[in-house]
Amino acid sequence: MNTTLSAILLLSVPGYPLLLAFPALRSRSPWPCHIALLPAVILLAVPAAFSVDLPWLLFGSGLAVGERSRWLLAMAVVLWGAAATLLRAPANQPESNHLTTFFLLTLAGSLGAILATDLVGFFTFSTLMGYGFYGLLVNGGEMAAQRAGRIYLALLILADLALFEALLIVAAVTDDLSFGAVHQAVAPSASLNLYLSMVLVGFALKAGIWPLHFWLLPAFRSARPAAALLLGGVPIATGLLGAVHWLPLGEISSPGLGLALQWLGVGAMLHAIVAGRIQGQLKMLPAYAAIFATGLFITALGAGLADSAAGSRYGDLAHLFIVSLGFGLAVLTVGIGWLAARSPDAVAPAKRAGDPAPWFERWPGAVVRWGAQMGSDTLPRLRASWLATAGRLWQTRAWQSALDGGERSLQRWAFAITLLLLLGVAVAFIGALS
Amino acid sequence: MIPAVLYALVGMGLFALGLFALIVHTHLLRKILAINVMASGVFLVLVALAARTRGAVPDPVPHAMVITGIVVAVSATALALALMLRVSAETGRAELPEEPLE
Amino acid sequence: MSWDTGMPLLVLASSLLPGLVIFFLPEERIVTRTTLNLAGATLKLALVGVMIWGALYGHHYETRLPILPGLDLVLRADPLSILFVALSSILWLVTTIYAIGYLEGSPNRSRFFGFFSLCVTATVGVALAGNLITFLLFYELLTLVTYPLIVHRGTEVARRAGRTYLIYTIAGGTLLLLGTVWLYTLAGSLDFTARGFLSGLGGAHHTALVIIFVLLIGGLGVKAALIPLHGWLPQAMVAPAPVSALLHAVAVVKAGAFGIMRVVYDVYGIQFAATLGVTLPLAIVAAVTIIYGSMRALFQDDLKRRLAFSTVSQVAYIVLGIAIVGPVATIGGLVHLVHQGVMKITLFFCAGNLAETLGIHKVSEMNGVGRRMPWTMAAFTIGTFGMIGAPPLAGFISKWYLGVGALDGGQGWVVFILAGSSLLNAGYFLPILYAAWFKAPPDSWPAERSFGRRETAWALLAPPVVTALLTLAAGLLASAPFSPLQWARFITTLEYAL
Amino acid sequence: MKKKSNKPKSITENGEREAPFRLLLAVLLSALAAGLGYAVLSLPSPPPGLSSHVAANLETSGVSNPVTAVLLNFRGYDTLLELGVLLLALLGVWSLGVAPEHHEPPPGPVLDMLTRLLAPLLILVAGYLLWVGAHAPGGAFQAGSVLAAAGVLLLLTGWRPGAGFSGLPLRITLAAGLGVFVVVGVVLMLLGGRLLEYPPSFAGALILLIEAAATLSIGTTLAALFLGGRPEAGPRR
Amino acid sequence: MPWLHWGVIAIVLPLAGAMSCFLWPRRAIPLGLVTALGIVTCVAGLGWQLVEQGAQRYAVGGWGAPLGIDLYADGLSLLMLMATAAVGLGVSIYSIGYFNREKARYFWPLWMFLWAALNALFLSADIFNLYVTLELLGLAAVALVALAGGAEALTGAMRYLLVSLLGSLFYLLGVALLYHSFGSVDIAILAARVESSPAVWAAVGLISAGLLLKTALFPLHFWLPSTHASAPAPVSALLSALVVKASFYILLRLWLEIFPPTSAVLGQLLALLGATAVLWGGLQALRQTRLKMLIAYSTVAQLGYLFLAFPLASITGWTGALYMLLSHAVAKTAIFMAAGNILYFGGHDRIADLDRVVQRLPLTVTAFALAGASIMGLPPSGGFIAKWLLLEAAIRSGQWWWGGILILGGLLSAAWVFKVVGYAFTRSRAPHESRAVPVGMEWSALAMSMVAILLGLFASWPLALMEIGLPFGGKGAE
Repeated sequence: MNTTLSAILLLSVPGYPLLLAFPALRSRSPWPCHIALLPAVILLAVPAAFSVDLPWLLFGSGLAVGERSRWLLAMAVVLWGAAATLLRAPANQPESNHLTTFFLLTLAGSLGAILATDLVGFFTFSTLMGYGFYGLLVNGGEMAAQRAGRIYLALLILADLALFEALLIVAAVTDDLSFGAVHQAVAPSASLNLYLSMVLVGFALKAGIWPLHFWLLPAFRSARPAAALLLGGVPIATGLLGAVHWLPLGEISSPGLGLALQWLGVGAMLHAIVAGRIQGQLKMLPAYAAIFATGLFITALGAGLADSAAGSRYGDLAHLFIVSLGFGLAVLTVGIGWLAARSPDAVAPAKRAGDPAPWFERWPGAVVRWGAQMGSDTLPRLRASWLATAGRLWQTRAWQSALDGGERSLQRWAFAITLLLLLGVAVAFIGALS
Repeated sequence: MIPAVLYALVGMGLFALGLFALIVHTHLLRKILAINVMASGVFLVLVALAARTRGAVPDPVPHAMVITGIVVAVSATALALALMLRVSAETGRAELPEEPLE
Repeated sequence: MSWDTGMPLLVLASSLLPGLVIFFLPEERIVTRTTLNLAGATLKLALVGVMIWGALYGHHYETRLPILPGLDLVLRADPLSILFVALSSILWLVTTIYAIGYLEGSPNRSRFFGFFSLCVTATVGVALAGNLITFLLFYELLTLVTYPLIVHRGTEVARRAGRTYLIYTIAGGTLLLLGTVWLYTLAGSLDFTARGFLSGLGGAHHTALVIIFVLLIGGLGVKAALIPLHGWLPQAMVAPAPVSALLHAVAVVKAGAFGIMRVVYDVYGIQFAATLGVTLPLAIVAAVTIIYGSMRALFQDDLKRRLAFSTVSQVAYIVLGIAIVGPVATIGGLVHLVHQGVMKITLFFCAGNLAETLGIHKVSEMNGVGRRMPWTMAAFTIGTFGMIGAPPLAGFISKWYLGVGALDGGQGWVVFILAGSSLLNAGYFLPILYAAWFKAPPDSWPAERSFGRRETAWALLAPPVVTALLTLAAGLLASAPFSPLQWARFITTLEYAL
Repeated sequence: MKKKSNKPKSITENGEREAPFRLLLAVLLSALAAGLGYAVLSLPSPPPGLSSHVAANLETSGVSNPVTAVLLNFRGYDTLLELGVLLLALLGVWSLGVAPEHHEPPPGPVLDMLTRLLAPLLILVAGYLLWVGAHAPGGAFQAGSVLAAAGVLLLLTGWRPGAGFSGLPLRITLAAGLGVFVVVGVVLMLLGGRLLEYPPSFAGALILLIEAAATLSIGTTLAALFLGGRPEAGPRR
Repeated sequence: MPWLHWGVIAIVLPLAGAMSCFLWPRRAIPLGLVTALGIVTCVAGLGWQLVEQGAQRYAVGGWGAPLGIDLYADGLSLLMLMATAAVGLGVSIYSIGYFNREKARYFWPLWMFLWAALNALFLSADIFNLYVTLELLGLAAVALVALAGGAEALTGAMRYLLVSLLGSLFYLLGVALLYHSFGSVDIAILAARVESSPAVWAAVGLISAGLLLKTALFPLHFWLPSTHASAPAPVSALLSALVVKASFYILLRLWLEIFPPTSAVLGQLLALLGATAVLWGGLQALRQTRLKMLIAYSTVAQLGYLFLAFPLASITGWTGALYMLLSHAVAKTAIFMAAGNILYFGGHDRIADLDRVVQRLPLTVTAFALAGASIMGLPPSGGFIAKWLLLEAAIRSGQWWWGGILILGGLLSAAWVFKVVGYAFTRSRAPHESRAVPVGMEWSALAMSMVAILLGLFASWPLALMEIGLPFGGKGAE
């Protein structure tokens, strides 16, 4: 296939959904969410590795599809297709119209992240995916969904910040930001540890890995079917994929970090089992499954980081793992959804009353209140009082009377002429002295 | 001391005296007169000092200057008097207000 | 006079002359006025285009007018000025269209557009100034011609804001004057030179040069709204929306930032300034401003005030980029000059649309407004994400270079400032978006005007959409030739003699 | 002004408070007078005047009275401007308003008689003074003053210029001194000299011409100034 | 062909104009305008002549220095003449509309006398002749002030007359002492002969005191505000722009040429008074409730600037002061004209009630604002150039505190300018009764303010003219 055609095809995988995200551009097409997947399907159907360089995009970017990403793409297409089918609702309402927009935005981000060949591209698409997914979560949902969305959004911002820092660290080291180049450049860098921790924290937040899984539970609890179906295959999978892409696996051997990660992973799995058991809510099962699975993933990642030889083999495995995780979680969600439809009681037992705001929501609130007092009260009030004082000073009778009285006495004939005299005498005197 | 210098000293005295009167008196006519006294003092200084040339013809240039000065003083006095009349007709007092009128 | 010497004058005249003519137009000559405005703006854009083209082919555009013995008024198109001129002429065209729509049917329009044109003239003058005294001239001119725009509404609040503005800016201009004269007595020249012209003075005048630097930056910092000189900016919000847009994106605030750029790069020279030890304090001031502005923005309910404090914070990014020694940070500062303008003007356009169409002035009134005005809010969304620094928008590029530059220049702490600021940006912008898109609209808007099938008048709608697209393009196509980023890179090679 | 009533009296108004101020002033002024006197005494002993210059150039000045020579020739420009001052003062007085009407008692027969006798005599004296000024003390100003005295006498007796005279003719008379002076100066300039550069042969005649016009103007002006305002147009008395 | 024709004509022509206006009062306006144009031509011709031939000396009557009277024209006098010509032309045009028929009969001849006096003063090289011109100037100014009628103007005129006479007498006594010390009243000869002696110092004291009184330097400004505020608007413009500057010119001339090498103390004293004037005048201006009083106090402040050059004693400093004088003359003329328009239109000049008037007179407000920008010293304006030069001189001489005064004074001016201009942007109802302002009055105000701005853009030209004959090149140079 010639390069132009392949470039167009690659670009249209995320580009076409993006275009369709504009309501005006899809108003005529009957099945926009499905049609948006068309380029990806075509791409999957053509069994060859494509790549396109886009030097004018951002800092020079590119898209490619290879053996590994083909699997991921396939998983994404299947999941998105299913979700699109679930989503099909009354089309004329503005709410669903919005939902479609968010759906397509998220879709574009998700597919783009899979095809991205460099850090910035991946970052861009995953951010797009993140904000879009927020819209999917929140749009038209009730309070719980909104809260879930809020938490997801806050963590998303934090994650993006961490990743941005990581990006800056990389950019200080190398100009070429494609994955391979970054791995090689960052491995010997002095700020490697900072980079690794930023990347890990960032993607852990994005993928909801224990203990940074704050958003995961509320999201699973409140998400509507289409969103719930995608939770595993889109945010979590993208997060994990990011970790694989960004970490210089195979270039470094860091036993300490590896061991720590492995312990964390084990902890996550234990947490999932114990907490899932205590919770006992069937609808939450996919959430705990996700925690468990990501724990497993982290354990493996730890192993990969600990040893460069293991790390280089780890890549293929990770892709497969992500694919199966996506499918698995989706199947689980759908299954439970089906179950819930049959017997609601089993899925959602008595809902606990008064869900208190967790600590990570309360603290920022306190900070914000404190900031409000600091920022909007104290300083302006200080300045206002200062200005008022200055104004009073100007208005003070003492000043006024000094000015007016001085001028009045200056205007007195006798006074003035005497001054004149004095001046003349002074001039003569000064002159005579010198 | 030759008499010329004496006259000049008298002129200086007149100048100071006129200035005193100018400051002390509030009536405009007195002020105008005071100015004239001062002017006379200055003219006296000018001509008196011109006569320091012992015996010889006094320097004519200051004389001419004084004549010029006198005419100027006369003109100014005339204007001042006319103005004074207008002021007193307008304000009822032949005095200057110490503060600007409002 | 050849074309090369006349060109800067032509660029100035293309807004000056229409402005002067407009003053004398009767209020009801709408068509003539609009034609003049648009013709001027388009002509300027065309001239700037020609100038960019010419500059690439080695033309040297410079006009000199002797003003004092040994001192000329110099208008020159060097790469840095072209960057700013291009920004202002593009945004002027857009803002003019917007203002025509915004002020439809309001009184005193001839006066408004007259000063509007003068304002742009002054800005272009600031951009093209080839030495400090010319800069000072247009900088003060800018003060004078923006005052009528700020007090345009004529209310007591507007007049108070105008007074505050004047107190700040005139005091600032005075400091600038003092610094300029002092500099002139020391250096004997004021011509902007790449990499500065003071390094020869060196140790003998160390203290004097530091004081002069403080004076100059103090004077410029007023317009750039550096803390604690920012007090006028939030108050100036009473001005009509196009004015706020122009003030924040192109004219006043930018003139200050641009001036700081000139002083640091072309008067002192960044390396020499670093030797004097003045760059780090400047960076710290900028950093404090960034955080403080964002903090204040967080708690404003008035939409335009929130945007104003956001400007305080965002413009300090430019200063930060300037103050960090190193080419990458310089690129960041330069490119943010353009990016911030495009993004902020979008936001102000949108705020103006909300006020004009629905009577919305407060954030708390914005619930569900995204459904009523999807295009406006889409543009607004792009603008805010740009401000936050989300990829692939313009703000991302700026923050990227600032961050990398900070690491490059060994100022790692700046990265945390950037992160904190992004967090705060998100904190004060995202609730707006949330309310606009996800909350249910109220039964009625505060003061709704109907525009038929469209959400608002086209002249109000097109400008924010265009600038939003520009925001997107500036980020996405950052590496394409002629992008702001590429131009900033080009300037940086000159300033660092790379 | 409301405040005025309860304000303390100004120090210059008559009263007790004035005394210390006067004393201070007197001391100050005495110091000034003493200083000035000292200055006068310290003047150089052979006076550096211009007598010799005047004497040397008296020949070519056209007159033999040194004061007149200085006044109308050497420093004639001063005199020209000074005539301007005189006219200007009159103009100023006129601009203030119409001459105030004085309802004086009609002059008694003595004054009337005296005036009738004196006026022609004074005019004659003025003419003499004008003529003699060329070589002895006298000249235009002296003559003009005498002329003015005649005018004042007439005015005191109630005479007023007739309507026919108080218009343009009066103004021409008033401006004649300055006018002739300026015209002479400019004509001389046009003839190739400088302003007021009299050719020695015509100097005497020109000076006389100027002086004659000036006498007329000065006399009229001073008398008109005595009137204290512009003469009202229209017939009177 | 003898030289300096142009200068002599510039003196004789207004005298002739005054006489013809006096003789034919009904045709005063055309006669006056023709004269004004003639004078402007003469000044231009003189300028051309000076550029071609350098500084000129002219012996009136052909006698030459010690015996006769000399006229002298160099860059300094030329600049003053040009300022006078510019202001004079503007005021002439403005006055056509301002005065009614009755007032015009007297305004025109008086104004022509004033102009003659100014031209004669700036061209004179003889200190006694300067006395005569001073008196001519003073009497003309007094009569012009009184032209407004009313108690305020008349008392103002009376006070001004007394002050003016007093100042002249001080000056004359000083001249007497100088003459009897050195036997000449010619400036150049005196400059050559002068040496320190008690009589000279007494003369210096008397002359300075007299001239400072006439220049209204703080604290001797007591007569100025009420006089300038109560006079008719064009007269106020003339007084503030030119008349007070004339005595300053004499002081400057004598300082540069005759006064013995003075101690720094005296210069510092003058500058100290000037600085006080700047601040005091500025503050008082802000306290005023009436527009014309405000402007008059601003004149007090602006006069203070001129004296800041004395301790700097450098060419740059003198040039700056002179440029300040020039630009202030033009700008203040415009501002007084604008105030006159406002008064004409609304019938009052209470600042608090200006809003209704100001917004109906956009041209006038523009003139006010532009001229105000020059007064404040904002670029591009003549005031800015002046401030720049003075600042430069202050910093170069190490006496930066005088620069601080300049800055503070500028801020004070800005405060009052915007206090007035701000009213233009309020929206209030039209005044109940108003009188349409003649077009010429609005446009001449605007034209003057444009000149004030242009002085900032084309400064090098007047600055070059100033250098003719090196008026500051002698003792002033360092």
